[in-house]
Amino acid sequence: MTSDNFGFDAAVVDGDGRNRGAEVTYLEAIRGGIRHELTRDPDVCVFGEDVGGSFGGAFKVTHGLVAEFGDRRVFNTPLSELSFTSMASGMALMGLRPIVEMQFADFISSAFDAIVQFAATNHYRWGGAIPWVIRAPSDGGIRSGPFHSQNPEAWFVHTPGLKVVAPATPADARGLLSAAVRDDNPVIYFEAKPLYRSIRGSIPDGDHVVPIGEAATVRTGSDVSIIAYGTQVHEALRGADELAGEGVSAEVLDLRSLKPLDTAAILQTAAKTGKVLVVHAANRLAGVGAEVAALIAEEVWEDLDAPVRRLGALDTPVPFSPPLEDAHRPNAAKIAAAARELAAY
Amino acid sequence: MTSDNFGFDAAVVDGDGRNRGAEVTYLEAIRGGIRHELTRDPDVCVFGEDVGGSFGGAFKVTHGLVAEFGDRRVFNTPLSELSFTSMASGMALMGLRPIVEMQFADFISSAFDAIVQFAATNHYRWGGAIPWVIRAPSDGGIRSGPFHSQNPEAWFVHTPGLKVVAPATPADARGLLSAAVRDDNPVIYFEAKPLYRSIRGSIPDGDHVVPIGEAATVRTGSDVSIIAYGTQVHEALRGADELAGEGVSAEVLDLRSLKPLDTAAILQTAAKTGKVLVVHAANRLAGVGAEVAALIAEEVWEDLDAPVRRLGALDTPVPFSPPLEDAHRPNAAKIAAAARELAAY
Amino acid sequence: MSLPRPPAQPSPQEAAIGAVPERERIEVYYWMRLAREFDDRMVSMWKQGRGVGGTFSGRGHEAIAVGAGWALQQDDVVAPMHRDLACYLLRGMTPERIFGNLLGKAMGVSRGRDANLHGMGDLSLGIIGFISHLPQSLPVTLGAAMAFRYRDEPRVALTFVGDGGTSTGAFHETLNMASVYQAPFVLVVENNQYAYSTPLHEQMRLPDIAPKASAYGMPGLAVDGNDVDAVYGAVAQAVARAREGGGPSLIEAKTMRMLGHAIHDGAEYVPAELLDEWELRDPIRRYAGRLLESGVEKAEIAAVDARVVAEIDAAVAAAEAAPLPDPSEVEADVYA
Amino acid sequence: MSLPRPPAQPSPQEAAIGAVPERERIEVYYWMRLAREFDDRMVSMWKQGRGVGGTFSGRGHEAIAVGAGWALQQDDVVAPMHRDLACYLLRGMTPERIFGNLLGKAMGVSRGRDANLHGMGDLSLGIIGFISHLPQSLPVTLGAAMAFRYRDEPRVALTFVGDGGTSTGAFHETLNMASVYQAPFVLVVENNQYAYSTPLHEQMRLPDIAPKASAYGMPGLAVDGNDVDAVYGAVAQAVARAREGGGPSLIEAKTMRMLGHAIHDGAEYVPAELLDEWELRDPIRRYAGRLLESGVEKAEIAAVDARVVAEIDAAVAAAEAAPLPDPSEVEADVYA
Ligand SMILES: Cc1ncc(C[n+]2csc(CCOP(=O)(O)OP(=O)(O)O)c2C)c(N)n1
Ligand SMILES: Cc1ncc(C[n+]2csc(CCOP(=O)(O)OP(=O)(O)O)c2C)c(N)n1
Ligand SMILES: [Mg+2]
Ligand SMILES: [Mg+2]
Repeated sequence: MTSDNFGFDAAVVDGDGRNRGAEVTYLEAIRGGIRHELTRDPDVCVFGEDVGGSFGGAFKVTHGLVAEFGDRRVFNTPLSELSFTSMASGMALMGLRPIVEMQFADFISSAFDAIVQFAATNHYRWGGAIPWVIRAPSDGGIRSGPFHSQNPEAWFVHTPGLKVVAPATPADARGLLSAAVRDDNPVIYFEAKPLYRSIRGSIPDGDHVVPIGEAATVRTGSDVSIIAYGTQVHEALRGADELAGEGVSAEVLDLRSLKPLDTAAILQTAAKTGKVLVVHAANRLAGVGAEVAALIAEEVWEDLDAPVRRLGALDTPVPFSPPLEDAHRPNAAKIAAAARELAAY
Repeated sequence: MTSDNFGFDAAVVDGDGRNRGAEVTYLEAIRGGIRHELTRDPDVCVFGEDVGGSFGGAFKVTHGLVAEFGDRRVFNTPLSELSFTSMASGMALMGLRPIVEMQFADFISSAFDAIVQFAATNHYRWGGAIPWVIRAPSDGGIRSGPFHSQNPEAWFVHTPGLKVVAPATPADARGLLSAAVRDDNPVIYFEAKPLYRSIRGSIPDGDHVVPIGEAATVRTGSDVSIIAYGTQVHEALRGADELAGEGVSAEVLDLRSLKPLDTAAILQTAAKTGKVLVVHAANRLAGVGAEVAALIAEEVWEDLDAPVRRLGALDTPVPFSPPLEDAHRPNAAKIAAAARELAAY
Repeated sequence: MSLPRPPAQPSPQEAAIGAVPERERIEVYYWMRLAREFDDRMVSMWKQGRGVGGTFSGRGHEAIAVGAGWALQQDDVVAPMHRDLACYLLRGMTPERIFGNLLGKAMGVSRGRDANLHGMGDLSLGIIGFISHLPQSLPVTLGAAMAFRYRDEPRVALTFVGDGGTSTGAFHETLNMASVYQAPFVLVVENNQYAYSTPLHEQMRLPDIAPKASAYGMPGLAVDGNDVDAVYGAVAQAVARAREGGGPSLIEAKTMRMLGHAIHDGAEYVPAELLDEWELRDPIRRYAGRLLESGVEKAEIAAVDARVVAEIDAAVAAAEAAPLPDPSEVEADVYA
Repeated sequence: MSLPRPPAQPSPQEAAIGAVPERERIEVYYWMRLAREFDDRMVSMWKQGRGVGGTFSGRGHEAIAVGAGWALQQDDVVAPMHRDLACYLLRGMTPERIFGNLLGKAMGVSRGRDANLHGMGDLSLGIIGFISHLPQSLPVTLGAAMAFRYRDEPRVALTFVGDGGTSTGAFHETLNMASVYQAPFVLVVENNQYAYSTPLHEQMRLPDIAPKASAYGMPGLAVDGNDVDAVYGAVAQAVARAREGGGPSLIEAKTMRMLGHAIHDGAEYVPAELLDEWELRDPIRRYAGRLLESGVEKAEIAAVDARVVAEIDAAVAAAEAAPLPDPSEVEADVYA
């Protein structure tokens, strides 16, 4: 693939996973996906606050891209989320495929009208396709306080016309980035910033694309199903390990896409184990987990051996202080405890 | 009550239900509640687009208030939802109790940051109380198209720190308006505009206040529970009448408050009939109904005799054309059909 | 992207502008008349209960919609707002399709999905549809301009905003970014003195909007919005500057909203004298007068007047006869 | 509400402004030094890994935060931003409580709920805390001013915004409404040349922000943000005008962000020469020099320098020794 030779040295320097098989971080996988798409399609461009220049973004996800692709394709915006997001919609209507960075997912609320009112409804209303991607660095647990830790995905899952993805691994981060950029609809790509440098993985060879709308069973089990996404997939796997030691076999389903949901995969694992725990880092109340739980309780009720349980953050802003934030969000231990109870139900 | 004598003639002219016992429309009940609160508390003020002057709002809910209370307490704003909503937060921090009108609930997304980021989090973060009320005329079925028909309540129910109410009757509209104004927190008051002039009812005597967080059983039944709010309460009652003719006894619970939810009342009716249908005009996917259904399936699973069903709008923007809008939203017939199926389960 | 040098301050000469070219004047008259005929017919239909939902009249705004639209070329892009029926028409959107949209018909521009003039986008005509949330067309249209800049295409993107819409954050953010990027973007402000029931002085401290452009280092020009030549001249100049890489411009067209905000609104809050005064400046009657002075035959104008009546008759008949969409289509096309 | 008469255009004389009153100068110096000492200590603590999460330095912004804060009276209200540590201090928020906030302690201003300088509101001190979403403090502070206007109280509300924050819609909406309502509102723009890594010319077409005030019929004045007398004089004048019903003002204080955007940011994107140049204009060293010229004893200044070190020592010790909040409190106080 040309994109895998093009600028190979830079790839090594950047370590963005384009040098096949190498283990890369979640962050490098995202950068690699962006570079891959910038390379294969001249209509792809990148903008947002501080993504350009020598800086390359608050998390350095876009570091080096200006040097490689030029400041026409990768550029800074003023502090204007609402309007640079609608600007992306206008560019997309003209056939470009903008990748817009929200500096933090928390600031996506500043662009709300541009997303939920204009972009989400346009194709339905008059047929104009809006193929942009908003990258939103989300989630907490890293002492960033109420405004740099949010998980706002439920707002967008409830909004007709959007697609929403939330990769949990470097391979999915890369594959879903490519799928999102090539999708002809507005896609919100939640990248879990706690994972940026904390997990590594290898990227499959070739033009790796993970289809939007497909969940992945990341651990098979028979006693209880844990359905999660983002950081909580890793917490669920840790929890499952703990349970395995106790002889409880937990299956873990990584949703990967939140809109559309992989209904078939969700119902399949629910029917298989009959006991389901749904987990996410967002607050539990009216979160995506409520839809997943309601769906299961409605569609495979006959196959359930226990009530569907949900774990999520408490219904408060995300507190800053370590003891408060730890009490606020789910983790492996809380997941194991809830799953253990379910298994014993 | 002084407020009931004060400006009594105007009351008769306006017919806002302050002349005790009279049947008033849903709209008159809201106006009556606003006048009542303006009269009893000098810190209460009203603003928003076109609410002032001789005009009195796109729906005339605030008509006559400038004449009665003056243009300091009731005034127009420029077209600036984001900032006049945060302006309300600043006024509230100084002890005022603003009642802010969104011209249509659809435009509340323009004020999103002001609501979900500033107002919702402030008391938790540093203790500053923000006692405002946002009035949001919501819902459709009246051929108003994608941007004058929305039901955005789920966004706010998922947001920590807000309260959300959605009255379905003139009495509740009046009583919840008073409760919302007197509440020390930001309250979003969804008034169903299709009900403005289509339903009438009497307002209880005296200082009528309906506590936030209490649902109401508006019809008792034994075979199936229909949980709804806003316009769908009336559709549910019509559906229940239809079912009664077939010997199916349906209970109807009007949630009235969406945040906090009346968990006890929800679980009680669910446990009582064992068969639950949750209905709202908002799109079903990840709507408030998902939380209600998930809650029931989790908390009273043992008492259920059938899966919890949900009815809501389709996951598309609200279409304008009559045949499309009718297909898009729930109604009495669809409710009866779903409840009939449940009863026969 | 690499940024241009500091701005040349808009020079006063820029106020010296041209009128609609001689040979195009009768055509310009035709589009204004067609829009007026459409508008009058629409209003009477709605009054007769033959409408669906509400609708907006652009009466009195024809010179702005036509003057600005006429200054664009075929492959430029425009996002008209809810007073700009005439602009949709002159871009080639047929009266039939537009009536169909108002009536929620399957053959309407939005196929029954969007209401009145909303959602009337058609990229084959270079038209971006608007949403209610004012004024999202501004940043969206800036995006179209940015796409032209991205591809070095000599194309321009133009949109409209009302006086009310200038109070929004999107107005400021869009003009600021347009000037930072020196995008080929033109904004026409339709200052019709009211935002719904709210008069100008309750919306902004100063009555003039054109000067606000200077905050962005951008040319800002005020013109008589009831004079199609004046609007055309100012916009044509701004469009030419944008096309040549000279960056964005703002043009304020001063006019008056002659009917209510929407069909249901009697606008009792507007002083009658104000309307009488503006009625004398009716853009179409004025332009007809100018045509006669310039030697156009009375018959030629009468022919246009007759032609538009026939065209609107046919359009209304076709739209009213057309079927509503099938309910089975309700979930189609949410996604591309 | 009933609107005032058309605006008096800001007169040039308004540029003639006074300095900090003689007897208050050493106090003003104290507050700037206290903030600087706090700031230096905070930075070294974070470098040593003794911090929690990130934090912001206000180094170089002391003259703005103190000059503006000093111009307010006790019962005025202020919403400082993330460079305005000094403003919190002079309003009476103790270094101990602020260090406690940075460290997430139960005795911190937000009791461990909010991060670094966020959420440090305390109405008993007339302080409204800010949120990250820039610049929501503008409309919120306008609301405070509107409350004063509502009650005919002779009080003023003041807030700050950075150059970056001026690109947001809230900046425009707030200034427009403040001018329409002629609210007792003062906005101090801290133009420190950068928004995170983005230099001024990538944020706005023109390098000056003060002139933007004219779009709102509002006085706009630019001052040297590293001269506390200049800032105080300009703000005091604006505050007096607002208090007398003269409406809102905008003051642009030009300065330089001397460290990275936040503690983690090395700011390699800022040219070293630029920083060297601005280091020479350090507001505190400059003011100390001015005090000496004006006859203040070296010893008096040295005493202040010693006092702030002792106060920060004590504050850090107390804050570090204080307990973290109890997890059982996590769900408390979401609602009033
Ligand atoms: C964000 C938003 N808030 C409120 C409305 C409701 N609304 C529709 S048109 C209008 C007035 C617009 O006035 P102006 O921009 O001057 O345009 P005009 O109708 O006068 O041509 C309002 C308030 C809206 N469409 N969008
Ligand atoms: C709406 C919003 N978008 C993005 C951010 C992230 N952010 C925090 S500070 C900052 C730069 C602010 O620059 P400026 O206003 O000039 O203040 P300074 O930090 O330079 O003092 C950005 C982009 C934010 N806080 N709010
Ligand atoms: Mg107008
Ligand atoms: Mg700055």
